[in-house]
Amino acid sequence: MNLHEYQAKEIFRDHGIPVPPGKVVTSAEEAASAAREFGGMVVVKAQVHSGGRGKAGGVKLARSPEEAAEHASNILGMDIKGLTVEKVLVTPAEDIASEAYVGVLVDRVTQAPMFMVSSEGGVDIEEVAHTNPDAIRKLSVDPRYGLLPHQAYWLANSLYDDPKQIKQAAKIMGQLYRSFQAAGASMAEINPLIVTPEGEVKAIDAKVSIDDNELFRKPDVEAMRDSSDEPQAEIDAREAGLTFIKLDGDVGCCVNGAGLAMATMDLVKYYGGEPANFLDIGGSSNPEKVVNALRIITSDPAVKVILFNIFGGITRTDDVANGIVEATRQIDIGVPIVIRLTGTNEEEALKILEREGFSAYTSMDEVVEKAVELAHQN
Amino acid sequence: MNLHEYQAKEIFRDHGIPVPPGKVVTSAEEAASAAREFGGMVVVKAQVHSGGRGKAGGVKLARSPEEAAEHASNILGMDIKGLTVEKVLVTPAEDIASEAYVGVLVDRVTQAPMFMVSSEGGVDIEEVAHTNPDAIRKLSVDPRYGLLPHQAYWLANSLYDDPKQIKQAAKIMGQLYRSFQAAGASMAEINPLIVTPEGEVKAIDAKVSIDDNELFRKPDVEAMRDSSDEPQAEIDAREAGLTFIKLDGDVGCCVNGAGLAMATMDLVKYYGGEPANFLDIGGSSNPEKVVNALRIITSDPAVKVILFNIFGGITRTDDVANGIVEATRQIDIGVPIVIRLTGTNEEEALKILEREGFSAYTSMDEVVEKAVELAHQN
Amino acid sequence: MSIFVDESTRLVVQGITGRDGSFHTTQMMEYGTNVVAGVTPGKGGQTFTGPDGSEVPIFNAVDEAVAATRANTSVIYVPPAFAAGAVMEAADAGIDFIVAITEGIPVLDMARAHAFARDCGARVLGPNCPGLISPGKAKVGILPGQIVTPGPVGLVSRSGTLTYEAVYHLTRAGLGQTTCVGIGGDPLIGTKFIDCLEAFGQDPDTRAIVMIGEIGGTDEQEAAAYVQEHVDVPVVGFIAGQTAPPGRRMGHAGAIISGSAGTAAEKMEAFESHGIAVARRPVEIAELVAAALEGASVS
Amino acid sequence: MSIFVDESTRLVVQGITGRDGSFHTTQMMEYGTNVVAGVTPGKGGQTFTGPDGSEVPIFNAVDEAVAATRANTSVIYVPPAFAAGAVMEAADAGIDFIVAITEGIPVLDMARAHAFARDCGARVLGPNCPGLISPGKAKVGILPGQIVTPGPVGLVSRSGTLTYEAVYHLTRAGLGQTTCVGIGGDPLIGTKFIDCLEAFGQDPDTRAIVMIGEIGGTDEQEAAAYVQEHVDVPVVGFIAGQTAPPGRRMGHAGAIISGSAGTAAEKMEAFESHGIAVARRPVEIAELVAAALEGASVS
Repeated sequence: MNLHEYQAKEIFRDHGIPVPPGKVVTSAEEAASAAREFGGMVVVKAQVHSGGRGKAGGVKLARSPEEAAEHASNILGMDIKGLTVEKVLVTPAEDIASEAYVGVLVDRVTQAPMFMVSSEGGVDIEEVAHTNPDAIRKLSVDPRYGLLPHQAYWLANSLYDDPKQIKQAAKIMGQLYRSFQAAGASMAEINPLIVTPEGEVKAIDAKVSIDDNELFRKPDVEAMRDSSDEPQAEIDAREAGLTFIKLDGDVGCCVNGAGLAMATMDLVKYYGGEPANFLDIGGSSNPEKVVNALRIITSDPAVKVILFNIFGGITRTDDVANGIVEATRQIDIGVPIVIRLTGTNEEEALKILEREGFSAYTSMDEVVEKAVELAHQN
Repeated sequence: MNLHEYQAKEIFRDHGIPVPPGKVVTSAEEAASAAREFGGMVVVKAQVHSGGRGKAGGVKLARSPEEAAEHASNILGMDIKGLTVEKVLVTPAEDIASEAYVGVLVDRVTQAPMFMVSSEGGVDIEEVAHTNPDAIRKLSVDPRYGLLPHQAYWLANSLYDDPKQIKQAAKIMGQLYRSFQAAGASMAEINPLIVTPEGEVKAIDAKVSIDDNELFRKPDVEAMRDSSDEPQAEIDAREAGLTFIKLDGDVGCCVNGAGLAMATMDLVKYYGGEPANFLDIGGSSNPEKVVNALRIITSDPAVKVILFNIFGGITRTDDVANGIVEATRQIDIGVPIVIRLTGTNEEEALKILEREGFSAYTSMDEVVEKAVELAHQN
Repeated sequence: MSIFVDESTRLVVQGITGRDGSFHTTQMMEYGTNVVAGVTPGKGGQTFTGPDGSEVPIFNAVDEAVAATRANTSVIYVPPAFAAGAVMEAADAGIDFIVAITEGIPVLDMARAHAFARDCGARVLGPNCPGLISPGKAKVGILPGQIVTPGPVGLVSRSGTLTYEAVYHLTRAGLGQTTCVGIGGDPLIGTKFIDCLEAFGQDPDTRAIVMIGEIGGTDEQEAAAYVQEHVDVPVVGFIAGQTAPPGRRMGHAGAIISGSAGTAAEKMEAFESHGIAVARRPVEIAELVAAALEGASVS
Repeated sequence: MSIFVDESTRLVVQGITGRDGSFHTTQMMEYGTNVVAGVTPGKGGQTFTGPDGSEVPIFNAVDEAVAATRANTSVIYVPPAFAAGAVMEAADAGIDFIVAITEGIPVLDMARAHAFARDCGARVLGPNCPGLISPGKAKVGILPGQIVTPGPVGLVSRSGTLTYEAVYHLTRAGLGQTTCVGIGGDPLIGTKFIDCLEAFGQDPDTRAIVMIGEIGGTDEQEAAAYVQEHVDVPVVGFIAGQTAPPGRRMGHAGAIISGSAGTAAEKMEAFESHGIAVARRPVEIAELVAAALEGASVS
């Protein structure tokens, strides 16, 4: 789960990281009044779950409350990478002497949190990693000990020359690590970490991604969820315990298992079709899940055909068959359904489906070809 | 630093340990009103930094508010092992089905926190350790990982048979460990941990000792310091950065270094005297410390002679000599001072002292014999 | 032969009385796995009745189970909140090989648990994995036993059902397996492609290897380099997620394209450039293995 | 010979620019210790001027100092809040032997730091210790150089100034020392009596050992048992704190009688019952050593 900048800043602030004040507003008037309150120049920043807000025109400097209102009214409702801006953050503009990058994420190779810092901040760190990898200092944190003081110093020492700034930055490293841990994050970054002309080190942007697996025990973080820019179908899926991602095609996919679901999407593409979604109904074979899955897929008007691909291991295919039958009784599907079922209780499943007039396949290639064909026809 | 029961319970409560409510009061009237508030039977418990409160008559059951008042008025002002009771805790009486002991302390051998639990609770755990060591289950906590869930379960499993009680106790182990860490404790114990007839596991007594070295960074714990039962001289010493412990003899001792200070006390005893105190002026040779030390020693009317034993390594003996001279100018000492100085800048120190009419020794045995002799004379 | 599990496996099931644990214990016992103990705190002293009526003793803790039954392998079906603790408990009790089936374990919990297991010298498979099966010998986890058959192919995969799909085609094509290992879909897994490749390399019966990857991370790329350096038998690869959009987690916590890293195209390229035959469709996996084994036996 | 430090010691001083650090660096250099580097964060690039006018380079971090000067030993004079971190920094930088002088380090910090040092394979002396001195070779810490002289006695002590007292008498009695080690007055110390006894046992020049203990803990009792089992040279013991009341911390964080454990009487009894001659007064230590060495050379 991605947090908004203002939410990430709240977490950072709670752990002592120096973050300028800010106000989240949803209207031009509020933006003006926030700007008036702060006095001086402010920045109006779109709060959407997307990078590249600046390039998209979602971050603007305002010299006056009136200008802040004008920017806010332009940015609110703006579309950034398919997401509608619902909120803006108004924050005092900071004078910047230098910009650095500080991030921590869970690293697969070392199986531990890893810090990445670079004195080239305010830019895309991935680009720095490609073009100038030596400009990034990396440090793997031993989860048995956490970030040790000398390690924080070592990181900070690569960013600054001034001992005072190094000391401030080392402190921020520790605070960032504690933020990361406390929030159950998979990634936390400050980009840029600035030095003001007065020599103060501050975080003026913040990005935090939460490990979804932490949310069950972090209700305060879960409460930060903002679904306003999330497709309704994905919200419904999450609440139903399904993993669903909306895509741009017309072949609705319903598969058990993430790997098989991706392979099914790939096969749709292979046969000339376009998948409408990723949907994993998971390992358990609860008929209710199938009903929910179908409800979510059919809510997408672009879907022209629904493709089931179920390989029964733990999942009992007869349960899935019953779920399909049940769903078609409850919901008006409106588009053809093609079904591939194989594995545990396959024979019984096929009987159930035949009884209800569905034609079922046992080959994945066949069923995908058929689905693509039907999508092209409709 | 030892905490009172009610303070230890506060810390436990903050970490989720089930602790019955309680009210700390300083008068019989308040005790009655607290008892009235709780209703039913209450226990009135002396809050002093001492074990064996029960045996000393400092813990009493009261059936009514009137009885609570009566007990409080008896206990308040009571002397328990030389300490005057200034406060009592009034807490609802609990029905007890069984009593266990749970403690965690810093273990020297494993260099790690160690849990000790026993199903024989409510009694002196040291006695259990002697008479029935098998009744104690011990577990060393790896400081890299903290108390792991299966370890907490293993400990709890030795206390109870009922799975529900084991689960509750395992949870309490984790909470106790977090209390221990958060408070910077060197020891935290629940004795007894009870099971009520309804099967609830609860902590009805609490004892926490804080590692003094933690206090500089734990202002909330430092704020729990209650010096009311502490000798004024020890309070003054602590504030002056000295380590002072009042004893019952008449030879005031002023030594640099804890080991040498103890050896000096032992030598006083060896030569037939009784030390009036332990006092370590520490490693740095700040004359101000010597002045403070003398001020503290002379505040004890029992002191008949003051014995300096200084072995200069880092400590410059000339600084100490200057301190003694300075102190005798500021304070009316009133008793003889005998001084042994040797080591760094010894010659200069002896000159300074001679100039001021002090006679100084270089042998520890000689000076101690002289001091004991003078104490016997006065 | 086989890797990691075989007839000498003495299995303890952590969470044996739970819904998943009891179901799969029955399945594993039906397959012939030597399930020697179960663990559920608070249920010590009870027994689990296997499909043939045999009674498996249940213990409160893994150390008790190990002491009583000399269990050497554990499989974990406990809920996510307790699963990392269960891994550490097993490692602390001296279990050598720990298979963590549970999905949804917080990744920072697993970072600690992996470190702990390393300190104890235990191997962890998973978490969020389907386990493994050495056909005809032992099945640990949730892979369906009916689709595998003994033979010369070692299979290692990040996926569950996609593995079934691949195995299904292999078996239908008469290509049995030494061991099929599902390494799991989480970002921090205890046993990686390279560990399995190394183990297969020491198994003379494994004459071809199938490696099924997916988007996210760089394990496949590292494994590809390893194959070229150290693997003597033919390797066939497949990558799921060519159509996955960047930045979205495709079900598995580990299946996410971060920025430009971890795409299917990148991985398929790494496979090909290191001499691994890449299947475009699942069904092709078996075809490429058959061809490779024929080629190998001809040469 | 000597133990732990000698002419091959290449010392880095952590906290070299502090009041204590700079004072004692001068003292150590005057004694002839090979001080190769200092560390103070933020002062890297500066130098420390030794008593003979030589310049010791200062670095921001220990790893930099090690890389530039091949330091193998470190001594720590940084304040308590940062001292455990300094121990870990030294261990992480590959320092073999770390002498922590600082008093007042929180004990739970040290529990972690000791574990870290163990993981790195480093030996820690202290904390809250006066360090050690191998007369004529090297002095690391704060023990005064002028009272020691080379000779056959190994000395190990939990105390600082009491050690000076003992050494003073030894030296006056013509009994020089191989190494005098102050192991420190904290509850969690990195090097214990037994470690020093073991090291002295491997030093052929050490022909008698003095062991100075105090109240608190059971290290002296364990050391006594070790002496009987493993130490071939005569051992003389002294325990401070016979008059200390129970439950009160006698200055040192470790010097506290808990309940009935850790009393001086108990420790003196353990010494005597394991063949260690016990001095009743500090001055007797030298007398007993002289007698033991005479006895040993006669027998």
